[in-house]
Amino acid sequence: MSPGTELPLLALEHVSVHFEGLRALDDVSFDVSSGEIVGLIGPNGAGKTTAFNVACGFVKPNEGHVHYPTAKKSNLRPNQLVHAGVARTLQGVGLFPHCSVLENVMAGGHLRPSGGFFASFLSLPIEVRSERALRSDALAMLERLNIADMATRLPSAIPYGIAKKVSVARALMSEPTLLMLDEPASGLDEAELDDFARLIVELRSSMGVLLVEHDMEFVMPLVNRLVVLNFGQVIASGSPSEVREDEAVIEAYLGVAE
Amino acid sequence: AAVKKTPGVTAKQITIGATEPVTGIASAGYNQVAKAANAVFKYVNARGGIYGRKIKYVIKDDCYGTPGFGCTGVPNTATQTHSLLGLPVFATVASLGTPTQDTVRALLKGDGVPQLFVASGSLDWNNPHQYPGLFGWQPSYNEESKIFAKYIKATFPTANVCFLGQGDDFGTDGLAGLIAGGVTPSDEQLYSVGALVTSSGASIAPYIQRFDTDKCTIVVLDSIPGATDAALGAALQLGYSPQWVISSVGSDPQTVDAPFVGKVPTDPEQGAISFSYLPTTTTSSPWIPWIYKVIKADPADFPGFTSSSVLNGDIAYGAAIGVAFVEALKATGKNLTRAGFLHTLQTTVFSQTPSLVPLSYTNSNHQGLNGGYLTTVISDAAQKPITGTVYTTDSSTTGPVTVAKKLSAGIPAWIK
Amino acid sequence: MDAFLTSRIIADVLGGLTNGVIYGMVALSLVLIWRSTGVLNFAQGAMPMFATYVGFALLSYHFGYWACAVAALIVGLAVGGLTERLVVRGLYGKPEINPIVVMVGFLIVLEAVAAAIWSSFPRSLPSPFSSIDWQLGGHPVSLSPFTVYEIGASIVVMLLVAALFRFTNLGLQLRASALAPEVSRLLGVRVGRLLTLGWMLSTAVGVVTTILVSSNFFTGLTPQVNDGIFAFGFIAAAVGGLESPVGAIVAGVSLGIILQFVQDYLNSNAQIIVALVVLIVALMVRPNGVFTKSSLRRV
Amino acid sequence: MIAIDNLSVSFGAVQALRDVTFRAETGQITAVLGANGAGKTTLLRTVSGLKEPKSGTIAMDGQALVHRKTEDIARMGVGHVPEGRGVIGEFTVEENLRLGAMTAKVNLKSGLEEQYDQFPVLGERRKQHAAKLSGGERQMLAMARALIAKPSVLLLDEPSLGLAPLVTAQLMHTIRSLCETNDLTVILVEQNASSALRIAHRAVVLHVGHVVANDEASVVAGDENLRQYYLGLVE
Amino acid sequence: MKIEVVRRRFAVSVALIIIATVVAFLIAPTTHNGVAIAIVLDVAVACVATLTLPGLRSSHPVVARAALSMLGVVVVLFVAFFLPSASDFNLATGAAMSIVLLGLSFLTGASGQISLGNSAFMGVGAFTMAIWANHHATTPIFITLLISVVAGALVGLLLGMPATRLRGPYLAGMTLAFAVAFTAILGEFSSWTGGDSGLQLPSEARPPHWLVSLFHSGASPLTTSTLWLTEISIVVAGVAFFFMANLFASRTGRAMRLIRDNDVAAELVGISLPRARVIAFVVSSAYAALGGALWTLIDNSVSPPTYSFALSVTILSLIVIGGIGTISGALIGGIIYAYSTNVISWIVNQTGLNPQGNFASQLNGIIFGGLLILTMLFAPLGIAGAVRHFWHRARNRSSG
Ligand SMILES: Nc1ncnc2c1ncn2[C@@H]1O[C@H](COP(=O)(O)OP(=O)(O)OP(=O)(O)O)[C@@H](O)[C@H]1O
Ligand SMILES: Nc1ncnc2c1ncn2[C@@H]1O[C@H](COP(=O)(O)OP(=O)(O)OP(=O)(O)O)[C@@H](O)[C@H]1O
Ligand SMILES: [Mg+2]
Ligand SMILES: [Mg+2]
Repeated sequence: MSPGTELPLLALEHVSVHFEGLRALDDVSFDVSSGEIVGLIGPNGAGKTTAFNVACGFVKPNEGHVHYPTAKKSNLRPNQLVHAGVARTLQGVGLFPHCSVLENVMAGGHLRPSGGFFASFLSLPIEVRSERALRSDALAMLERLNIADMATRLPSAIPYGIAKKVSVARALMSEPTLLMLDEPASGLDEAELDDFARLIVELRSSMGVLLVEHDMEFVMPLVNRLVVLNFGQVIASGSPSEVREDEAVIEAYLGVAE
Repeated sequence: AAVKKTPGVTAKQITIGATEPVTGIASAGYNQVAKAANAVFKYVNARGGIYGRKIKYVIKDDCYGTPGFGCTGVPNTATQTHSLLGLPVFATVASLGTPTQDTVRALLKGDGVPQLFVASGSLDWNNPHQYPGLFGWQPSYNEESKIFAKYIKATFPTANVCFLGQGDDFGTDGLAGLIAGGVTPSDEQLYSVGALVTSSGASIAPYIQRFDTDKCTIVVLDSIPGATDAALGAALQLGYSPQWVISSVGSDPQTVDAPFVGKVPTDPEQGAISFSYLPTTTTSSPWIPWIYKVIKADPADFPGFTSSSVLNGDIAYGAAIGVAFVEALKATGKNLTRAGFLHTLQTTVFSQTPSLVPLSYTNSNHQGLNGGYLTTVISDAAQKPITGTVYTTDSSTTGPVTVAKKLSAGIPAWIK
Repeated sequence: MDAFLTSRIIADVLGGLTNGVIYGMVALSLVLIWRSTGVLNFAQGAMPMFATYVGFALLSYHFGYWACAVAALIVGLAVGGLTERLVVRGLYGKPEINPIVVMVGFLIVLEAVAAAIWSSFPRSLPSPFSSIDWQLGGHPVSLSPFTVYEIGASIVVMLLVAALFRFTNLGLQLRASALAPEVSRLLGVRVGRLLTLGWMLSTAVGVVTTILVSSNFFTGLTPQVNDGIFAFGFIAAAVGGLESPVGAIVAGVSLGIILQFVQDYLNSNAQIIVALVVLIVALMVRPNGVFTKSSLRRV
Repeated sequence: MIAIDNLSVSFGAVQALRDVTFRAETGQITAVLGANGAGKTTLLRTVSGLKEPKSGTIAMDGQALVHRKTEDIARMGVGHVPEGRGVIGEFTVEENLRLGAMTAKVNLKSGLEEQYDQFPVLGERRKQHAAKLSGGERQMLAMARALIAKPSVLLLDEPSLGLAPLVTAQLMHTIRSLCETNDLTVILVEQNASSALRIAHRAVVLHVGHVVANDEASVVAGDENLRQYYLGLVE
Repeated sequence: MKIEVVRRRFAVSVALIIIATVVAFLIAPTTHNGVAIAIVLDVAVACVATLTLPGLRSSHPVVARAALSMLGVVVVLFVAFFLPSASDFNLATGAAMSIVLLGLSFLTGASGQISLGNSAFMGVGAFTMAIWANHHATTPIFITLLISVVAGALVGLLLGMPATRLRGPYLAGMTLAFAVAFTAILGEFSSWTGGDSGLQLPSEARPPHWLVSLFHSGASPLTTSTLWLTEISIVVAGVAFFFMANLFASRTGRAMRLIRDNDVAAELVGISLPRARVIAFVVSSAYAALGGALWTLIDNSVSPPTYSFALSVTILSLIVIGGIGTISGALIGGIIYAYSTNVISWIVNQTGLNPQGNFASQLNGIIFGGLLILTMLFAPLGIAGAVRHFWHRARNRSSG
């Protein structure tokens, strides 16, 4: 399927966000469809994280709307995102420090059907069965990312690069159609970066990906499309090669091409 | 002969128990009651005990259940009573408090353990039909108020009387007694013990302010010492000085006005009218030196107590109960059973105890003492009888207040 | 308005103010510790209680009120400092519950030890001022030399503390040490000393309150003297926001006045219930206290 | 100058640094490079006194630093911009800077102005709580707070993390010129090896706690082996 | 699991059960009722047989939990038969307390919310029990217990809803205020709650006769009035433990740990924070209410000051010393509650202190408070955590 022919997964329409007089986002619109990787870039303080937060419901837009057209939902609260097929990683790693790697990954499948509180309390068969299935799926996910040997460790005891993978594994457990990654490359060394880029490309086949990133060497070869923010406004968008040539972008963000 | 064993009694020892606020906010003063009774038991034990049996008195802390941190980890009255039952005990003697003892009435009854001389003036202890083993000791709040009423009517016939009482049967019985005695307060207020604890004495002040505005000339207080202090303090602050009439529970001159020492030249309680069913230290009762002697003999529980120390109301109270109990044991005889003891208690008049009137119970009346005299507070350590006339009455609405015919006799020879 | 009603309202406001400054002071000392060491100090009533007992033990050596008060303040500084060094030191950076539990334990121990040494029997502290209300046309005005002293002393202490945080470098360092000890040390802040100082100061503030409370007519000094006011002070601190010294004071005074009206027009029992309701309503509207600037959660 | 000799540091059984020896010269930028977990952060924390070494010495212009308290080391003129920014979120921008200037006994006013010139965003946001700054703005604040104290040694832990390329380039430039004009000793820890090597005078490469290279930056940058195995710079 | 293993295990168990029954009746005449002892021993054998089945824990965790809870119950029951009756009674109050501790362990340990209000939740259960029994004396006692639990859950819901928005100290402040205000609230409804004097259970509000007679020994009158209480408390506590173990091991339990660890990330995996927090509150207050209701049953009465803030402090201390966030910690805390006063008076006796002296009477507070401080400073996961730590260390050492 080709991007653009069907409904997008996520669409921001004329979104503005104000913080005490500051326009963090100013009439921003863009969308992400299945099968594409969209990069959100821009100088520090341009509003990237804010745009991310608006999309996730952590920040309410003062104007405009956030839609999830394929899921037929809009303006979701954070805990409803998963229902719309959206999974997000946090800046840093954002794991649960006192839960094992396996439990961290199982957490991603929290929304799978199970009997609810009373099933937990009474240990009804439905609960027991769904937990068992969740556990084996989480193990399978760890296998898939080649980190199954870390399953019983605590997040504090695993290398940073692996922790990043665990956070992706957790996101994937909810079987998302849209994956949002906040500065996924930061803190990874270059070998790990390659690995990570390969993983993201592989995921593209089954979902859309939106990422915020400063590392241009990482972003440029990876994405299909870039959206560039500056002072809360979209100053450019298009394929990496188009954006790379954009005067405004070079001036505001990239600096003189070397 | 094969005698059926009486729980808590052996040939050499009688084990009895009590629950008391040993720690916590209610402990000040009240924690001396059982100690003083124990001083009497130790004194008797040192003289060979009773029919060769020594009294072992086990005092458990129930903290009065009062809120506050002083009581962390202390179990409640029921739990402590259970642990007494496990010893086992022959009876509980002088356990303290109305709500606390109410909660264990059924438990003690269920196990057939006599609940003797409860340290409280509630009417709850006088219910021989339902609780045959339960006995009060001091005059009821109701009786005391009736005697106050008679005095107020006679002495201050035109006074504007107001009433402040504790929000349980201490206050309500007291008020009922006042009205039964013919004095209807123009304003009657009840304070809550809970508020007293959480917001300190200041919560009493508004009532006193109100009495001041209403120009009450006599204020009757049915209050525990802490609340009495608060009332006196509030009045002082307002420059208001009514004639105080303070129930025996909350008037002990030494316990009251601890907060005032050094702040005001004269003790604010001075001149207050109160009531006593025990001889005051200012009288020539032979019991006063006797109690001094007994307490001095117990330096472990009363360190530093000398002939010049103040004998406060709580100590005298405990000692008097102690004497009552040993007298009753003595009267029961060598063969000690619970049934025999209760029978003796209900059929004997104990006139050789420190109380002003003899202690007498019947099988239909378990209230205890039924009389005493009016006193006036003369210093921060003493009160003295106003006339010395001992009155007696009962807890009914119709029973008259009369001059007591029978008064207690002196110290029995065997403990002299 | 009829004169009686007016005088009653004035009396309530003044009476409430007297209680309120005390609540405000307790709240303030809680805020002091919170802002300077990030610990919620449940022993905030007990530590000064202990220091006051020790200081006023000098009474039996014929020292006067002021000498004892100064002694109590000094002991308070010592108690606060020692507590920080010996008890609290190991707790920084631990989960929130750890310091709370330890300070609850410390509270229990201090009250028990005080009762063991001095008994629970109330002890009278002398008072330098008369507590007898001034009269105006034959009516007491709910104001006495002592209450003026009480309010005045509280206001002075409050102003000092507020100024410390608002205007001085020391205040900034105290806060920094609490919020980010490691970063502060990297910036050359002597965190260890400042943490100790924070505890010393707040205990001293507590001593002032304890002396004021226990030299009034009603209570005297007991091991539990601060329990009741601690609850109200804590409520005031939570309403005002633990970050804000000004909030603590305003909330404390307002709570005192509201509760005085409650006591007058309802009953004293209802005071704590109303306080609970006030707290719930305030926190529903502003979960971090009325005077704390809302801080947005960063993701 | 910072002289580090035979420094070993461990966390329980994990040995983070083994026998590390190198010099960071005055007026030079010494880059410390290495993969995740190589021990770079640990090295800086040990220099600052936040971590006790197991053995070895650290000296600053001849004065031993080991066993000194962090705050004393800071007062001796060592500025440390920690990993993960380390700004105090509950403080405003200006309060953060005030705190930085406080113990160094420098003129607050001119210091503030200088930093606001350098990082204009901070000037605009001086009354804003640091927690509400964007990631990059926080990084700038952390730098400014260290610089305002006019340190003689500057320890930078991944300063480019989260900064836009343009800003990173500017920052690196600033560091270099500060270092040269003020005779600053800079130890620069970077994940991003290429940009660090571009401005550094010398480079130390760590690999699981060992020093595997210690040479002129240009030499390290040119060493194919190092680039491939330890720095992951694949062409 | 091999079918022969099960079959062989079954045969051995049946044989053991027969032997146990015979033994029970042999010791019965000298102690207590044979039927009761027989049931207890038989169940114990069955539980051990189940628990030793290989691989049970991983394949059927629920069965393992059930068998373990049941085994715990019958072991304690068996011990209770031979304890002096006063210790028996302590055991009953301790069992009820451990239920309360379970609730707090879940709320504070698992979901990370501090509560100083559990004394009040207990009080809700205790008073509901007494009030209901006084108005509907004929309601079977177990139904009244359930009603009390529901009342506790409702109050938990009411207080939990505003509490979900609060963090650390503010939550502590609100729950503290609730605990302190609780006795005052009771006072406002004194026509229901009996004011300062509290309420007595009516004599009809007793358990079915057969249950009492099952544990009737005739040895002493005390035993008749308390042994059955002990038995009920222990059985109820066992059931409560089983369900709480389920909860800890379940999806809901994991959700609680997630919100405690990182609330933002928890929301992103789809957990509704307010909902999860309220659930934790409701569970905790329902458990507290159950404990309180049992206390009313045990004491046969209830009085307001019992449920003052001091009790909250005690509850918190116990679970911290036992091990917060663990199930075994609640058990340890319950045992400490049951026997600490005995231990302390033993200490007083041993040291020759004057038991009426100032120091001895304050020893309780000094020891309790001191333990609390030392636990938090040196073993923040309490006794349960420390034991687990040493157990792991020992195992690691022996295995390599
Ligand atoms: N809660 C807030 N209150 C006030 N201002 C805010 C708030 N959150 C963000 N801002 C401001 O909004 C602007 C955009 O911030 P945002 O975090 O979206 O930037 P960003 O593009 O992610 O930058 P970076 O690359 O540095 O992370 C910044 O100037 C920031 O200071
Ligand atoms: N507090 C700690 N407890 C245990 N081990 C630690 C601790 N801090 C660091 N380590 C270990 O020490 C080693 C070095 O860590 P360090 O943080 O210094 O590496 P780094 O080079 O800075 O890595 P990064 O690029 O991820 O910041 C790692 O193996 C790490 O796991
Ligand atoms: Mg950002
Ligand atoms: Mg690092």
